[in-house]
Amino acid sequence: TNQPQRLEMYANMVKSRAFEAAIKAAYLEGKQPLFNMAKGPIPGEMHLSDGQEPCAVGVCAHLRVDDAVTATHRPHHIAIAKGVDLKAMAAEIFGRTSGLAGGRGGHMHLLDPAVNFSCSGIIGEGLGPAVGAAMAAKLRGKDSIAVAFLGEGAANQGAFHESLNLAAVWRAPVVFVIEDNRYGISVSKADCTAVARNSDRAAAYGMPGIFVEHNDPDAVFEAAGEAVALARSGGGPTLIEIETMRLEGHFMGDAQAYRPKGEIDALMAKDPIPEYRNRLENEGVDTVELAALEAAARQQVNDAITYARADAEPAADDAYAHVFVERAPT
Amino acid sequence: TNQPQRLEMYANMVKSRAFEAAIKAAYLEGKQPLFNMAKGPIPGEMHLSDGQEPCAVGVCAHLRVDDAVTATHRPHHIAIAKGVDLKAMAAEIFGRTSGLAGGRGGHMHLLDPAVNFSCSGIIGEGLGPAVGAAMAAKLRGKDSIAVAFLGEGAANQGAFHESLNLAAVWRAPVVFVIEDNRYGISVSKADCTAVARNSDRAAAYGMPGIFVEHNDPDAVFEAAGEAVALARSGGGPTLIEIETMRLEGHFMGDAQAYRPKGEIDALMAKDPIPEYRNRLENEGVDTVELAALEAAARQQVNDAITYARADAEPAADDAYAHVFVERAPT
Amino acid sequence: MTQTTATRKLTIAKAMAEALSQEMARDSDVLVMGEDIAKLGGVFGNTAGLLDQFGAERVRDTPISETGFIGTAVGMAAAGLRPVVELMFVDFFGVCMDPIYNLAAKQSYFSGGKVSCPMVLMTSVGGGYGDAGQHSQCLYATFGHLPGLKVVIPSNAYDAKGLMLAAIRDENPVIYMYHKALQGMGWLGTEPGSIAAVPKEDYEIPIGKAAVLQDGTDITLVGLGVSVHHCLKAAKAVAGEGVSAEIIDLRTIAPLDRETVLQSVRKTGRLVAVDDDYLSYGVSGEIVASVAEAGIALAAPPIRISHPDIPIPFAPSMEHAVLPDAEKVAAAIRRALA
Amino acid sequence: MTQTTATRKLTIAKAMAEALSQEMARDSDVLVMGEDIAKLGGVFGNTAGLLDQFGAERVRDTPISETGFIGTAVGMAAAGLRPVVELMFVDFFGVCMDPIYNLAAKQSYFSGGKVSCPMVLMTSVGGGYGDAGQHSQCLYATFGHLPGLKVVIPSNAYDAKGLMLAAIRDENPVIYMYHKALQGMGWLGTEPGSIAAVPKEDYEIPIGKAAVLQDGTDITLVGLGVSVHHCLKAAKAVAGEGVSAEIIDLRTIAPLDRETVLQSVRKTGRLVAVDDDYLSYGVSGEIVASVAEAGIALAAPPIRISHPDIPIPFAPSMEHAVLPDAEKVAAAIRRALA
Ligand SMILES: Cc1ncc(C[n+]2csc(CCOP(=O)(O)OP(=O)(O)O)c2C)c(N)n1
Ligand SMILES: Cc1ncc(C[n+]2csc(CCOP(=O)(O)OP(=O)(O)O)c2C)c(N)n1
Ligand SMILES: [Mg+2]
Ligand SMILES: [Mg+2]
Repeated sequence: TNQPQRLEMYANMVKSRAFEAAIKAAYLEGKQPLFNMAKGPIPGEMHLSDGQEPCAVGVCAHLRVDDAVTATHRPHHIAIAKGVDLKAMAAEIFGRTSGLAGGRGGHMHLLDPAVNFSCSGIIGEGLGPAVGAAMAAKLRGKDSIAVAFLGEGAANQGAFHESLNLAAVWRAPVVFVIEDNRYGISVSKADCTAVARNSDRAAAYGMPGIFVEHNDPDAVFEAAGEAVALARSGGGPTLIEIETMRLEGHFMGDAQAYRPKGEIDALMAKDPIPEYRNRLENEGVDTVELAALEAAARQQVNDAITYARADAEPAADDAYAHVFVERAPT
Repeated sequence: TNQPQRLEMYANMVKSRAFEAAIKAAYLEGKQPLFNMAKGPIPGEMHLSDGQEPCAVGVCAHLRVDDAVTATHRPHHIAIAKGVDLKAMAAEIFGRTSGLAGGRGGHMHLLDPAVNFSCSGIIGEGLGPAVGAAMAAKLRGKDSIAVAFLGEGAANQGAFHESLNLAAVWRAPVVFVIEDNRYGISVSKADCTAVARNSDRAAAYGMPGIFVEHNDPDAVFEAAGEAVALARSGGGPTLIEIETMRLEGHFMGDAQAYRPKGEIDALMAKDPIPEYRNRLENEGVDTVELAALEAAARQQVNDAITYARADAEPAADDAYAHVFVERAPT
Repeated sequence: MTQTTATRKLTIAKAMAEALSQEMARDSDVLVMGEDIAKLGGVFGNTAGLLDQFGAERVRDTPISETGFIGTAVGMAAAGLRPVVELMFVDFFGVCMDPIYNLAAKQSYFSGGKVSCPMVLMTSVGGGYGDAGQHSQCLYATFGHLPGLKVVIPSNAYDAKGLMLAAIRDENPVIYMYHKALQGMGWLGTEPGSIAAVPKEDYEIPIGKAAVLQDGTDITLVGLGVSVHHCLKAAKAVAGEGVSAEIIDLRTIAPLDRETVLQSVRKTGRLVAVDDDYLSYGVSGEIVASVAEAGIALAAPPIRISHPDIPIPFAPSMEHAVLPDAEKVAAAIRRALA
Repeated sequence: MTQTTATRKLTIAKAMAEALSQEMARDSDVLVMGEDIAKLGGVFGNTAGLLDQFGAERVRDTPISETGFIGTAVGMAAAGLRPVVELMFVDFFGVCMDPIYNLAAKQSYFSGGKVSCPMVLMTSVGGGYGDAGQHSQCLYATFGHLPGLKVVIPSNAYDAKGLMLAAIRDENPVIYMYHKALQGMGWLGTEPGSIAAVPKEDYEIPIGKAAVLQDGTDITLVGLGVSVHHCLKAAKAVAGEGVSAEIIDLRTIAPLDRETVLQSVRKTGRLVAVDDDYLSYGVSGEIVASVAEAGIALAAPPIRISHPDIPIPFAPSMEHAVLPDAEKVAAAIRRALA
């Protein structure tokens, strides 16, 4: 890594965490004292990414605008690292007219073709589309690639097997990145996965498998670098698994009784953002510069949230628009 | 193996091959000169098992009546090795009233609870049910097990991944047996599978994987013996892949233009049944005894076919029966 | 239910959990499997307490492998167990429909009635709380259309317990759809009408029989699940206008109790059918078609109210506009009587 | 089609393959993927010759991984390619419905119209040749019920080519259902009426528009795919009895062309709707419901003919008894006119 890249990774982590904090606060509005998912400025499920930022920034630091990324129901950190328009993204999460989909999709359905980002709410659903985006590039002789993010729980879904086998058989320029945050809702990885490391499953598809033990942007950056270079050079797919952490509940409102006592506090103590900040400081990065990066990131988040809140709610009839695409979009 | 078992394996291979020959002849009736699947005493698709007999007899030689077997769209050899009633099976294939399902299912749907055998026409559909049968035995403290047969093409279906992972996590007493006949209809294993040996995929589930290189009842018997013993003793699942051969087309009427010239002749020269007969002879088994076994097997087949042909066709209204089970079957 | 019975007011979630608990205690062949149904007690509360009561052998959290564990449940059922499996949201049917509709649903037919499939698939349905297009669908007709499945949808806690007990004891696969808006989980909001007095003891609600919730003479309102409550409220609203509405709760959509609907419409001569699944090839259409083919003379064209043929929108300003509700039903009643 | 056009009689299989070949030659973004569609040319002949003409990059045999390759096709479509994928039998939808109905169908909605999904899913439907309960289903309504999908079903080779060209050029996912009994593969038998004169040149049949195949005054017969031919034969049979039947070929069931049906029934006052999918929550019911809610006064109750709500039986003595055919349609016509 070069220093500017690492500072950008740090800034994106800070921006992502600040975004989640702002969403969390807005989400809870109107849901007090009785938590009712239907109430408040942001209804429905809300899956926050606190703790998983290193996975997003370490991988996306290698990606170009024309590289495609598919993410999951927990997409904010990845969308931010991929450069999705923050205002349009916030407006979509608030269900407003200038949201990415005009408020039709919400937080699990953020599609931004301008930066080739998409996500969805069905486990494993993004894997095939990533293979497709990769094959489209390959068939057109471009050197762009695709990355599919998934959780460790998704590695037990049939789509995982079918997509990795197909990617390997067709040597698709795609990278599969598993964010292992140890849980699928309440079910621990150990209770539902026959192997300790999903990266070992790469052997079932004759592709390289890389396990990243530390929830560390530099470690992720290094692993992703190999995989992205391999894909870009026509070497086919790679499977990466990153041991990361989920600092929040599965979704907002999750009491997390299933987690061992003290687990969250222990994880909080290893929060990757302050850890990375310390590393940068120790390496001599000017704290003033870091503070400026942080301030800028927070400012962007505040602007986006303010923009979203001020944006208009869709009219009832907007629900009937865009069920089909009428012309080829340009 | 002891000698009686090997002679039984041989007899079952001969019986299976004779059964397929009789079905083939009957199937072609009324389909000449113009081949029309809808015509003749046996309409619909017909998938014959010629060449794959060693897989069936080598595995089933280890099984008891209370062990469950799930098979595929190519089920006859396995059904015979598991001891499915030959008359009721033939009658079902002919669509007659005393068929296993009274003619409702046909050749891809042979269910015989008396010997815990079932099969179905959807790729990978039998894997979950085998895990379920195994878990039912385990939960009831029985030492019966289950075996799921599948083709090498089915090893790329999501159900394969989900079922093997679940079986491993729950340590289900089940054995997965892949009959690698090199083709899924017209698509060769190499063209659609990212690994040369599906048995290597066992590592993705932390279970033993065994590859059987020879289409040989004794070799299959040995491999299956380990796997069945492991399952029966509470050691969990095993994945076995057997390199076998498809001597017929995918289904009757398949012109097989996709097969390299001479491939079928080369395979015919390695037909496992005469090979096994020679081995038994060379080991000194009395040819008179072998001839007697063969005659008996052929006689059983002839009786079954004669029975099926003489059996009544279902009445139109029989179509409406058994959509639901009314009482607990006893 | 008899007057002597001890009852308490329960939510549908609690009524489902009680039915499961009582039947698991009564029948050791019953077990429950699914994502987050053990340690968590079910995302929607319907398996709360079962793990502590019956242990990890009979109350099993599964991997996120719906095809795998539903196929496994079919195998267990064929072997004589009575698995109750959960598909967390019906929206996920797309990853696991094969073992449901091609295997469980046809096991009896393919075995000439020799192999049964006593399995219950519990699955949550419905929107209204902003969960968007992949977590708010109903898909009643998707399941009702395919032979070999029984499909039940309780509108209240009393039916929820009785239908669950009947479903577990049925020898055939039963799809048990519970509506999130009726579940009684505070965090999903709660339709008060879904909370009902539930007997402690064991009782069954017959599968395949609709219930007439209110007799009336001017118009027949047909609903299921949450739309039953829209009908009840709309009927109240128009009662003041002198309209006497008969209200039918289908309770089961496969097999469909057409006779109860026809009897009512023969009497009232008017029909409004309401559900929150997609409109085309849907439940309300099947009700209207059944009445039409019966040749019943109507005083006004039958009206169907369903979710339009569009994905379920996220923003409340759109979602609430397109979802059926009591106002839309009342407006339809007035139209039919105009 | 203009009189000057050179036409030949083609089967639906050949018409589909010709449309694919012509569009692949015209548009390099079009590619075809599926099981056995390359080397074998498709189990049902609809991709014959494409591999030789366009090579292995654009004509791809896939593993038996429907979820994987259909999801892949959606990603290709989002990236601007125009994949045509084959699901060999519609009966297999249960292993891969998620990327079809939750992803392809909703990509436009979830992106506010910014991301299109120009993908065609070709899939064979129908029975009648003894392939039993997992290889003979139609499932028209299963696909028609879910928003975001267009669903077309050609009844003859002329429509087959025009609908295929329209489907490939559509920016949205189109489910293209071809009926095995109409495919013109000798080994499946052949309905002669499905073989039609097909222009060599390029033309489209508009998606969403039904066709009136025969004008009539006494009764409206509505069919799609193979049931169109049952209607044509039944109409011939009753013509001798002085009955003038109007025949509508739906051609598309989503979006459904209700207006053409209503116009006809307003004129004839009688309706028989015929399809070979399961009856409940099905296509014939949707047609009957659409007519009923329109409040059209009928001279006789509308009649629907579909496959009963049972799995498709294997034995011909049962299968032929339960499948709709010309005799059953003729009997219904006589009933409606009695
Ligand atoms: C096919 C499917 N099954 C189940 C769910 C419900 N669900 C949503 S998130 C989730 C857990 C996913 O775990 P993981 O893949 O590890 O991602 P994480 O939530 O930990 O980021 C489940 C089971 C779903 N959305 N789709
Ligand atoms: C889910 C599904 N996809 C496709 C098919 C169509 N099909 C039937 S048999 C077959 C090939 C299976 O190959 P393999 O598993 O190797 O078994 P084999 O036919 O060689 O015995 C295919 C693709 C099917 N029946 N089910
Ligand atoms: Mg996780
Ligand atoms: Mg094979």
